[in-house]
Amino acid sequence: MSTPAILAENINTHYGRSHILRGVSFRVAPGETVSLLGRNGMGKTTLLRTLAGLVRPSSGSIQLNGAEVTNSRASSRSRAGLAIVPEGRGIFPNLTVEENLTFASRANNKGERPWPLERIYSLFPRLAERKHHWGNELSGGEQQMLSIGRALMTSPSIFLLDEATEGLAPKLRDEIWATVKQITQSGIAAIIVDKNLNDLLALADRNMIMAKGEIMFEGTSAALRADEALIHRHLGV
Amino acid sequence: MHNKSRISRRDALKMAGVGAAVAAFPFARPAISQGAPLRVGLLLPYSGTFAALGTAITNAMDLYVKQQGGKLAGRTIEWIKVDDESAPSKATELTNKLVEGEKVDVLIGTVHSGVAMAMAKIAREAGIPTLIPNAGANVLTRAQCAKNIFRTSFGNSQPGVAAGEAMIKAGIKTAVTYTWGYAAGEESVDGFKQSFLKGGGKIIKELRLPFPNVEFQAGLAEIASLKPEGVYSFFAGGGALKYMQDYAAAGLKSSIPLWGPGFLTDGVEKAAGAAGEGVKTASHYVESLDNAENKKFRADYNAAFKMFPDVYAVQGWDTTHLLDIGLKAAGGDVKKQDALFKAMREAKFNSPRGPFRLSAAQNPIHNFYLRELKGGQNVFLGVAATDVSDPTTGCSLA
Amino acid sequence: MDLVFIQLLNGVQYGLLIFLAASGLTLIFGIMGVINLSHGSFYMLGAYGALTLTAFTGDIFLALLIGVPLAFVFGIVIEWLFIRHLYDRDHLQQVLLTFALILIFNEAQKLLWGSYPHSVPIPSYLQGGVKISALLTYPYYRIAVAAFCVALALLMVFVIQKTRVGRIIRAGESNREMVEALGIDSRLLFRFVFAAGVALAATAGIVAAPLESVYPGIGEPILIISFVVVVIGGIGSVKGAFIGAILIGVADALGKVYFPAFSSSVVYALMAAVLIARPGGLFGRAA
Amino acid sequence: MLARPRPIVIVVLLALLAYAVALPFFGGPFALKLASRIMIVGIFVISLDLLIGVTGMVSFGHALYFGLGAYSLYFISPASAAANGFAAIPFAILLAGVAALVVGSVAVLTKGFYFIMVTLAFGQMGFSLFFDTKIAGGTDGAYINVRPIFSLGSQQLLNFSDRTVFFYFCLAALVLSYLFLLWLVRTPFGRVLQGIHHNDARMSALGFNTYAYKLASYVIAAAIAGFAGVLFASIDGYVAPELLGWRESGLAIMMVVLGGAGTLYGPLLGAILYSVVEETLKSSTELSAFFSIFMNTATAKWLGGIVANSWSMALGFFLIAAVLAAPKGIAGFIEKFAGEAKSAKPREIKPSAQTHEPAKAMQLEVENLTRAFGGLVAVNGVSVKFPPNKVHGIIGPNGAGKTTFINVLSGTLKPTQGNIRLESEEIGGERPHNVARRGLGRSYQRTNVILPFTARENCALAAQAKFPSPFRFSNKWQRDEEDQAVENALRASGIAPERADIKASNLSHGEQRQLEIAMLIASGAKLLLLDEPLAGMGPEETGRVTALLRELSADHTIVLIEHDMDAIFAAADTLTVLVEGKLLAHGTPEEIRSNAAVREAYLGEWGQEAKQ
Repeated sequence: MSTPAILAENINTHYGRSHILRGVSFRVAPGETVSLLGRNGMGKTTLLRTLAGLVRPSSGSIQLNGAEVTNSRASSRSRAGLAIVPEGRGIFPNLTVEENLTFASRANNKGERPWPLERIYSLFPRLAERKHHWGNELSGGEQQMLSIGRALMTSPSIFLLDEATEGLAPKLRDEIWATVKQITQSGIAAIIVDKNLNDLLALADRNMIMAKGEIMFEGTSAALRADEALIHRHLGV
Repeated sequence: MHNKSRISRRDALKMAGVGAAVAAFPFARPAISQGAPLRVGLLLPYSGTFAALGTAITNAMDLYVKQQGGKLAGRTIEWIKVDDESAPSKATELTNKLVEGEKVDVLIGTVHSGVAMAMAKIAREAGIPTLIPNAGANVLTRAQCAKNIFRTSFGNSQPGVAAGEAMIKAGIKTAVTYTWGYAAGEESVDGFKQSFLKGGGKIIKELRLPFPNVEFQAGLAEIASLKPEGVYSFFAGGGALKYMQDYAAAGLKSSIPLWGPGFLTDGVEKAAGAAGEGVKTASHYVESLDNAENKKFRADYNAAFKMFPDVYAVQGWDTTHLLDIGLKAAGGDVKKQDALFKAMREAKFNSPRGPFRLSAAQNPIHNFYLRELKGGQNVFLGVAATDVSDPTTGCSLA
Repeated sequence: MDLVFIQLLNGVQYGLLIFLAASGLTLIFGIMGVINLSHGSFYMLGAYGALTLTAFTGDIFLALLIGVPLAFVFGIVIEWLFIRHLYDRDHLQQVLLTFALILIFNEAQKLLWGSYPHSVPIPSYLQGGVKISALLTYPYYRIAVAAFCVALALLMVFVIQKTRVGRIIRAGESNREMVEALGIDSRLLFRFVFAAGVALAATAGIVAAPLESVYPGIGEPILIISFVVVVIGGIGSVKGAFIGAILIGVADALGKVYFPAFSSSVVYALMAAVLIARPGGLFGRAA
Repeated sequence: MLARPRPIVIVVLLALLAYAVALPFFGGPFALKLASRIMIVGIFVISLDLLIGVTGMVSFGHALYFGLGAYSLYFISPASAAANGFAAIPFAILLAGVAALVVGSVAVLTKGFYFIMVTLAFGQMGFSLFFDTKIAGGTDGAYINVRPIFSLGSQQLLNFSDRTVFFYFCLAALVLSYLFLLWLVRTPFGRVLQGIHHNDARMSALGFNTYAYKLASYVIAAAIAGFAGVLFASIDGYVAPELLGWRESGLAIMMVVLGGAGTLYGPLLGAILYSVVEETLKSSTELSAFFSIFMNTATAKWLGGIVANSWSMALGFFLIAAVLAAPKGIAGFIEKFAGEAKSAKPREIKPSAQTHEPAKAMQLEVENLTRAFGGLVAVNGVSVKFPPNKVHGIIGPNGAGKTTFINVLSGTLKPTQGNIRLESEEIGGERPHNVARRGLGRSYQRTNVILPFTARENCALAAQAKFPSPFRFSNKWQRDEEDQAVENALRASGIAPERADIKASNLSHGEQRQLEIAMLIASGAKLLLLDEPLAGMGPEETGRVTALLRELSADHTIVLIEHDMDAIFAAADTLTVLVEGKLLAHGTPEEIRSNAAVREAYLGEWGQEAKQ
């Protein structure tokens, strides 16, 4: 068995007194696309932030591409190939679009840059049009594209995407999903959090459902689709 | 994070013990046995802007005592030094510390006028023999004079009076004054006005700068537009240095002569460089004074401290000299206050600055010399005024 | 030339100098969230450094060349020794610790350089000045300092707007976490920013040394005035610091002419007025 | 809330007090003066702690009032006679208080660092007033020639010229000031100040005028500082402009931080420690004596001389060590040593005369409610009725307008169109604190309790919001009624009695959310508007809170937004489904479950794909 891109073992995370992640363990293989599902407040965002190093787990261990990173900083995880597109997008408002993009532009550990600026611009032509605008002058959809593009320019091998389509018009969503598909097919391991079940199930190799800080279900899209009760309980009305 | 700062109970107890021991120290000091050395409290600035002055004064006093074999009137002298930081708000506490805490026999201080005011308040109440080796606040030897308080330096107005006379003699008829707008500056200008107006001079404008501000440009521009025949300025220390440089850089030096009390150039003669060339000051001391005391003092001081003494050192020297005279008359016993004070009040001696005696208010009556800064030295031009004394307005001793 | 015009000129020149000191303070405060009371001490050390280095090299600009990198390294050391322990702490503890640093630096100054004032020579090629009225000359060195400050302000604009370091600084101001998430170690960013702030304060001290002369306590007025400038301009805004510094410089110069008795209150009154009208300063985000 | 001092603190303070009481019998005149001075500075710094530690306002100009107090003695003293203390002290307090009212009314408008700088600015202006003009002796300061006496008619009661008398007066003044402040922060007034420190916005949402509270605390602190100032001027009869300057203000802040802000006694210890350390470091005699404990006399003397020569550097290193080693000051150190606080005993509540009637729940009715942000219509023509004594759930996808909906209901946002009726009264467009006082209480998505307060204190604060006057210093007024409300709220919200008296910060997340509900109940709300009360809870806690909601509906109407479908379907009597700002369905859980439109809207295309 090859080294997993992400190996999480028994992670517990607290915010103050509140116990958010309760013993979460899972693995993601290189190049695999995993969806992370669940209602609001169940710990999905906290899990992504814990993986990215923005939150310190109170116990458990995290390995990225075989390297132990539980106690390393977010910056070193980023340089080791992890990129996060956070909820809220995290655009730098006082940097231009192009500055945002090139902010952390770097090659991967093989010295390659699979996502150079031109490729990002061809992926999102609208960013090319607006490259000299300030970050805070963009619409929500454009900010989302910018955030994804910026993450890709770090040449990641692991890609965490949190609520990429939240608050976007249907047409924009389709655009985003089309790009995300290109990304996941390029061999990057990805964990994607979203509310749009359909799009996710179409994209993911495997799905995880979180509830109350625990992973309740792991399985293929087909298996999940078959279990209507499960969907109803954790995802639907 | 909290793990780091966790302290064990035993450590805590230990620390509490040490803390309590330290806390008790200032309250429980050893009793002073009689017949011990004469304890002289020095309330002087050893840090901050005036630290250099405090050091010069202390050096000269130390030199004097050493030359007397470490004793004055047969008593060994022990200095108890306290750094007054030139902070009036701490001054009463520090004076108390010397007078009541350290139980000194004699109090000597200080440089800063506000600190001296606070010190004098307590010294008057305690009745302890007190000598002021620098602070010039007029009131200390006017309304607030006291039989136990002696000043060996000057009253703030005295140099002004001398400078005003000298400027009239030099043919200057119109002047602008530019000083720090605090008491010492105001008093200096008051003295200047006294003699300058009396001599028929006219003061075009009195400019002030809040102490200790050193942005002189605004005032200099105004001086240039007022075109007086002379400028009288009181600044001191780093501020005086910067002032002379700005004055010269503004091109005023060549057209309007700059005058002032000695403090304008004292201590910064060399630092002022070309900017100071030609600045004329009136002071009760010049380095090159041709008298035996001065020559010996300069040689000895230089031998001891590898530098030449300044006016502050002279004031320190005279302070000890005056104390010595008093102590000898009292047989080394400061309890014999009548003899002590009488001898000090009536003392007349040759100081490095020339003849020295005290007025009824116990402020020096001494000569003022006209000096010009040349090549990094205050050059003696002549006597500006002889036997200058300060009014004793409001003093109960006069 | 008109007196008021000359005063304005003086005010602008003084303002440019305080801008140098205040810009470092606003960077440190805006990006790191640290209230650095010891900022004036770095100005003082710059001035005394200029004294020593000018004696050694013979020229204030050579002193600048050596002194600024030294100050930067010194900043790194101070950050590593003391400041880095403060990031998660209350502002009040930052105040206490940086106040303690003032005590230490002042004493160190006394031990190293003594208590007498000194002057730092103006280079021979900048002696003299331009005649601006019958009697008044405006010194070349002051003009040079003003030009230097403007050049440095432009350089800062360039660095902040056009370089990678500047991008990181701007990004750090708005979203530190994202900077970290994109692979930039925020500890190094902080260390760099602090050292840069120290270097700026020292630069101000060095170029001011021939103007100000050098004496104990020279940094304290600069500290207070820098805080005033930072607050007027808006915390973290270099542009605000620039405008604020010029405003303060001019207000101070005019205050000395028109309200001599209250001139030391003029800058404070200006600050209070600005804050009441705009509680976040001129270019700051609202508090 | 600031607790009564712990036993170990009381022991420390009593030991200091005993030492002070005995000091005149063995200490010399200098010890008396030094101790008097430290005690006066102590009064000054604990008054500053009322601002910094209690209300959370860091004033960098507090010495202004200390100095004004000191100068007031100069103003009131005749040239060569004693001022009467009965006039001098009130005059000082009044002068400082009035100055603070003027300065504070402007300064309190700003917050955080800007407040620090504005207070600094006013302090410096005050300093210049005395330094640059001659209104009181100018630069060099001024003398008060005779120290005050206290006399009534011709009867002289106290004379400050007598050091022992003065010393005991200062000691009494310190003890009284401390007890006064301790009492003050524990009154309803002080409780609100501490609430403001922790969460200004929440306090104004509860209905308190925080500006008035902050201004009142600023004036009180200044008045006490003025009192300390007049005593200070009485020590030696000398005042200087530096007393008003930023150094004195800064020094006081140092002492507060060194001692531990927000504890009142900590800053006092800080003042003592700072003064004593500075005193010791400056004196080579004392240092040598201290060092000779550890080494031979000659070395000790040599070392003492060196340290005293550079005393300010030594003081700097001492302060750095103190900051790094004891982040919460001496007080934090003592309390760490003392261990966890024991819970205070709750007061016995007199059974109230009138039997507690089951509260009447309220009905909320919304008609054609619309809220638009520019072009975006977040809530679009919603009409729905929430009958009393029921649990009503609001569900819907993200961005459906749920939070906007309840923000409009609670008054945080104004409706663009439509009516909101609580019972039969129109409340649409009312300000939040008025809506709150009509009986509609809301909780927030993020837990929003006052963490340093116990559960009981949090509830007491909420109960007090019914009478939000900033001049409530008495615990007695309304006390029984409020205690009753607190008791009921704690019981009703299901917070275990043994958990009611520990700090909220030590409660679990679930308990904190329960406490939030308890606060709403205590505030007298009859309709509770809860935003995701179950977010971030484990299964057990979820169960407990759902059960609680059911119980509460006996005398409250509950409207909540929730994402936990299991829980809400189990707990709610009715469900309201919002989609894109519009009401999609309203009905019982069963009706919603089987509603085709709802299934369609939620499951969307997936419903069809799944069937394929």
